[in-house]
Amino acid sequence: MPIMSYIQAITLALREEMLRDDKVFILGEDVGKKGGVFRATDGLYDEFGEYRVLDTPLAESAIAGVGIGAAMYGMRPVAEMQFADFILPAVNQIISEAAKTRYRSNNDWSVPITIRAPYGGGVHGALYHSQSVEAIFANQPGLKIVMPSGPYDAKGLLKAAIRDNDPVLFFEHKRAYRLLKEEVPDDDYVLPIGKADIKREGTDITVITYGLCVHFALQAAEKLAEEGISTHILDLRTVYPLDKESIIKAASKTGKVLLITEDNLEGSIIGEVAAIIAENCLFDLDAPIMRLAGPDVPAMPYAPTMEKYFMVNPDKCEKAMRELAEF
Amino acid sequence: MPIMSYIQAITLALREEMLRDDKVFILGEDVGKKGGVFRATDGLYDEFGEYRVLDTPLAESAIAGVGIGAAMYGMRPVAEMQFADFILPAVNQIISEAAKTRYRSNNDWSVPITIRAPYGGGVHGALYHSQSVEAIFANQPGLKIVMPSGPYDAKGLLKAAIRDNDPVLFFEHKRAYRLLKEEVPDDDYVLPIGKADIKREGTDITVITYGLCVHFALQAAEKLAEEGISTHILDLRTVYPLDKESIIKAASKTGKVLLITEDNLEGSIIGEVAAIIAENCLFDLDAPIMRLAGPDVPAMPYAPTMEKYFMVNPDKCEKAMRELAEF
Amino acid sequence: MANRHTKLGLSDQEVLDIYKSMLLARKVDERMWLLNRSGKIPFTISCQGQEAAQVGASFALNKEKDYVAPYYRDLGIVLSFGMTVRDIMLFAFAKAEDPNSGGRQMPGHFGQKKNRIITGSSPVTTQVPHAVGFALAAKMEKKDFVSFVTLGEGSSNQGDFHEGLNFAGVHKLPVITMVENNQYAISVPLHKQIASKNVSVRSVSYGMEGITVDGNDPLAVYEAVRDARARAIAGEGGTLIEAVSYRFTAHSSDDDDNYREKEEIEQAKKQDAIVLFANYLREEKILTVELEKKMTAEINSIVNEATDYAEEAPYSMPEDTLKYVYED
Amino acid sequence: MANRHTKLGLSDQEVLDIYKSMLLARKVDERMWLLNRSGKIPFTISCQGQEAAQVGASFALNKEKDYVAPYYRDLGIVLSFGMTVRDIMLFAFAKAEDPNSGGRQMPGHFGQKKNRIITGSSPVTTQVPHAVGFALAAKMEKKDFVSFVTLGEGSSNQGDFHEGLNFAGVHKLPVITMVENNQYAISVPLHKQIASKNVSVRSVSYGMEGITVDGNDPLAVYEAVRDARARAIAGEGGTLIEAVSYRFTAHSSDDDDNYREKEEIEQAKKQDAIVLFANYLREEKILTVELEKKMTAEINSIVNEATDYAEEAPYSMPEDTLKYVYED
Ligand SMILES: Cc1ncc(C[n+]2csc(CCOP(=O)(O)OP(=O)(O)O)c2C)c(N)n1
Ligand SMILES: Cc1ncc(C[n+]2csc(CCOP(=O)(O)OP(=O)(O)O)c2C)c(N)n1
Ligand SMILES: [Mg+2]
Ligand SMILES: [Mg+2]
Repeated sequence: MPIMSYIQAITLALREEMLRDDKVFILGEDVGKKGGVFRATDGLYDEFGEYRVLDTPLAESAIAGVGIGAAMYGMRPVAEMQFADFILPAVNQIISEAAKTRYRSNNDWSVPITIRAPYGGGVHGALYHSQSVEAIFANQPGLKIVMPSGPYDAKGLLKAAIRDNDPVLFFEHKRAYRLLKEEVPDDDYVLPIGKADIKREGTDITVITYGLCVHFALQAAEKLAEEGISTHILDLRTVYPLDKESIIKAASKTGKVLLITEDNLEGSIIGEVAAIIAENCLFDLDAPIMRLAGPDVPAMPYAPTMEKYFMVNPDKCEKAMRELAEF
Repeated sequence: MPIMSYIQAITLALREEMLRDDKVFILGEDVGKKGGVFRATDGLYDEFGEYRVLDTPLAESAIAGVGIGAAMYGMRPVAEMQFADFILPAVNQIISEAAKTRYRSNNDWSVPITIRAPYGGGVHGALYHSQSVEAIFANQPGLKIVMPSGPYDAKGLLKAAIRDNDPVLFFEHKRAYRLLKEEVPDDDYVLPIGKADIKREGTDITVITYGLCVHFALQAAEKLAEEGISTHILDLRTVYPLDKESIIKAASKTGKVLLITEDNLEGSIIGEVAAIIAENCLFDLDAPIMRLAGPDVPAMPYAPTMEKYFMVNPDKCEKAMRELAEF
Repeated sequence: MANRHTKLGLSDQEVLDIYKSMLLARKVDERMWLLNRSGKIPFTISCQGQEAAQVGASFALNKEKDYVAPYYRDLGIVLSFGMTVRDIMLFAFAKAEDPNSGGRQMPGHFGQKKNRIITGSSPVTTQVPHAVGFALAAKMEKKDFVSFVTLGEGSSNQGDFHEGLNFAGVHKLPVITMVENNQYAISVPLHKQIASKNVSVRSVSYGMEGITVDGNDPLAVYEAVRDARARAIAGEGGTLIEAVSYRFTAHSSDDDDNYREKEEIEQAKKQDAIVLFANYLREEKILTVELEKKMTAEINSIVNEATDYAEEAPYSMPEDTLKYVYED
Repeated sequence: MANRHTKLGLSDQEVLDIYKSMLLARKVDERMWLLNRSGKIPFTISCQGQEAAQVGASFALNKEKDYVAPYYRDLGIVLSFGMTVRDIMLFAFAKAEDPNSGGRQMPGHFGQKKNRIITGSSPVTTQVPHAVGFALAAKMEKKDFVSFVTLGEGSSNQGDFHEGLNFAGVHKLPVITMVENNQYAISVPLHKQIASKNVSVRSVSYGMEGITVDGNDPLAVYEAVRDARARAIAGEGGTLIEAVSYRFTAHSSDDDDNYREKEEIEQAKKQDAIVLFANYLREEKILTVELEKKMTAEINSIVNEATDYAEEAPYSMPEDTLKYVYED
């Protein structure tokens, strides 16, 4: 099986889906001739032509809105937001339109669009090229939010998103793009949206997280294993709507739960995860729920000192995990 | 002390602040000559003139963005979004700009704007005139979100919001506008932003909620009192950032906690409230945390059957509270 | 000498149909106000004063192929595109059988896939990029349809108007945008909404044709849309049409209309397209007294029957609230 | 016969100052590329090719009263408005002393209240409504300043451009908008961005004056902004100016510039305003060889000194991350 980086897996998934279904097309800023500022669409313009890989004007609400219209017609648009931070001008189209179309039309119309965006920090991107924006959308029934943690998941989940008949927000960690590599089958597989995935089996503590933090948690778990601490790691994969069952099971399994997000703490995804646990398996817990997240400041600063202070990393994970294990 | 409706209290707060400080001005759709579609600015156009009560073009991103500019200059804009549902085109201005200005400029610039919007359902407003949108913003440090539950709070908190040197989103329940009446001093008082408020002292169960649901919970508590169930009710008042200390205290007090929101459940404000409790006073709990909210559907339908099914009401509160008490 | 409509290639029967559609829209609208004022439906929002633009435009489109993205006043468009009066009344009463939304949306939020009426929401102007998306699909799929989208003049100040039309302009997409300029956005008059000398001049920003027409003249609107459609199908891109008329009613049943002078309204009603077009048809001896009677009777019975049916029809079950969030 | 600049009322000293500011911006910018390529600063984004527009405009504004809302390329503007090279270098190195952001933002996100430089963010075009808000304040407070806002041509497709300028147009607010049209928005060329024949024609949508000027000619830009300012102060409202030039560098230090032909860039560089304006000043015998040497030496030493200072300066403390979320 070939070894692929996260971004190669994304490109491959796009290409496979475009070959499979000629209704699939890509639109966004610089996705065409340039192949995307991160090269996610590298080569696709040459292979599929200008209208399958469309360089749009610089206007996110139109990228989303035109995509939504095309999707209602029956196309399969994959819209790229150049950075997750720049999805915000498109919020009205995403929340008022994409999320509500099936419901408001009593199942008459639907919006099979996928909106991809690179999110996350640790790349000297400062306030507006580092944000985690998933929480903004994680209260909107009708939407699905997928955040793969590694190359294998990225390919299988992106293909699932494109085939899904409802709108999917698909957030890719920009630091993972070239950092993470693993075996990725070059055949056709899809992974289920809406299901969390156990990334490591363990018995002492449970870590529930998603995105790049899964990687950090895995690294930390390796170290702790040397000290005899056994970590169970659940990767949410789909952060909205959450896979309650898997969360409850994972939390109950060890009775000690650490939730991790790269986002700032208050109002983040892991608040809802904590609530699900507190509602459903409170009496299985042997320790208070613990959360590790960015500080509650508007976004990650540029200076390396402050960026490091903000960003979750393996050391911070390890520290929190040990503390929980020792509770 | 005069008896005032919720909306009268709002109008009075606006008027008092405009008289106190001539930098305060109002801008929004139909706020001028018409006095607002809900009459929140009734009479102010005649009293203060066109440029203190400015009818803007129909463009929410400009209402927010122009307000932000004026606020940076040193004015005190009070922007009205005609319905909370229509704040969505302004999300980029609010989250990327208002929330981050002080931080990104290292305290050099600030945005003392208040953005008012009527939210909430039970008024035959259907999907787009019934929503609770606070969760969309409740992950954005730099913002404050205030949601008063009654006329007295509305006046004191709106005055505080206008005087606050940071951006405040101020959501008023549109059904409360004429439903709720109480004594409201016509002198100058302000209430603290960032502090929750105990609306009823009790010993058996704790209800934590905000907005119109406070009223529902109070009604239910009256009934339950007849059965000997004593309810402690904490009104969050400011839903972001949350008053952790008061939440922990209220939860610990009875050990049985019901969280209520009119929003749909997953990803709502009360998820974070549950997380705070589960982190900080898990071992003080005698029952799993319980949540009562709208169903996870995109928004409240129009037909009376479905609107009623969606909407929280005193009966639903009573039922949940009794269940919790009996746990 | 040929009269106006034959010069446009319209038969006598076709202009009669146009008139009948206008009248039908008016009568349905009037009924909804009655139902609202008698407490039977909680809300209504009106097409009155805009029927000529709506119907004139619809008759210039291909009702078998084109997609329309109407806004809340476009009763005249959706009736022309195949929605029935019964459908409308089921919508007004919020009944389960309502094809637009199953009773979920407020009246006026049209949508019906089988008639290619694109589902709409309340936040204004979001439909503009959608229509551009349909037009993009037409170009990509090499299909010979156009998309037709409407909005109010106040709504043309939203960012989505600019972003959507520029997108269409860059790719010369077959989308026709008709702004129904009724002089007010709720209480705010045109000159406080829009800085340009009119709405159609905004087309220069998008490299497309722009034209302002008399929205009280269904033939003028017909001609503008017909020409726009021909250009669109020929690959020459979109057109921005401004149809100027006046809003006869309050903004909606929730509005007390306290911001404009009664005289202004009376003055505007002198240009009522229903009256003017009937006069034209009478002068041309197309609309006879007899025909008129028959038409009125027919419309009345359609409206009555639809109202009765809708009033009797059941609501959705409470638990239906939970349906159709995602595909099943 | 009077030469061009005296006809505009500019003294020899003033045009020399303009030239010097342009040159300073260029030299600072070049230094930042060197620092980036040698791994000393993680990012830079460039003004090269746009200095004439930036400096020409700044000299037509009132640097004691007017507010500017620059975008990330506007090194020429912020230097003209009082930001020092040291400030810029502190910003580039992300050091605590950076007055724009305390090292929090990426270089190019200018802001400095004491010089009335309005803080900016990365999402493009949000500054347009802000500048309109400042202009609204000027009108409300009856103050005689204008606001001046810039953006790229690609950014003029954002909704905020439309919403902001229409707001300004309706209220005839004193805001001058200058679009720096450098032909590309990252990789996307003008004709795939903008459907109108040029950017300035969009002014008709907002009932304001619009003018396209040669962005390589500081005097042409000076004249356009000077006239716009006079109109604004006279209560005649805003102006949309398009300054046409070309982006000499890659979009930013992260861009490999793989989407345009090297010849196109070489061709454009023949119009380099720094060269052309120097020639003009030489022809006019204002810029002597001696002066030029002195100027270059002075600029070099300023840039060197600033670089050294900034490189040595400390970063913020890690915990400073927590500061200034809200007012203390
Ligand atoms: C984004 C948004 N903001 C505000 C509203 C509230 N609203 C509904 S209709 C309307 C006025 C629309 O005016 P115009 O576009 O001229 O259309 P008209 O109603 O006059 O036909 C407003 C402000 C809305 N529906 N959507
Ligand atoms: C809202 C938003 N979307 C996308 C980006 C990413 N981005 C940064 S600059 C740029 C191109 C800007 O082009 P233009 O406006 O012509 O300015 P130029 O860089 O050419 O001066 C893009 C797409 C952004 N900063 N903000
Ligand atoms: Mg109107
Ligand atoms: Mg450009």
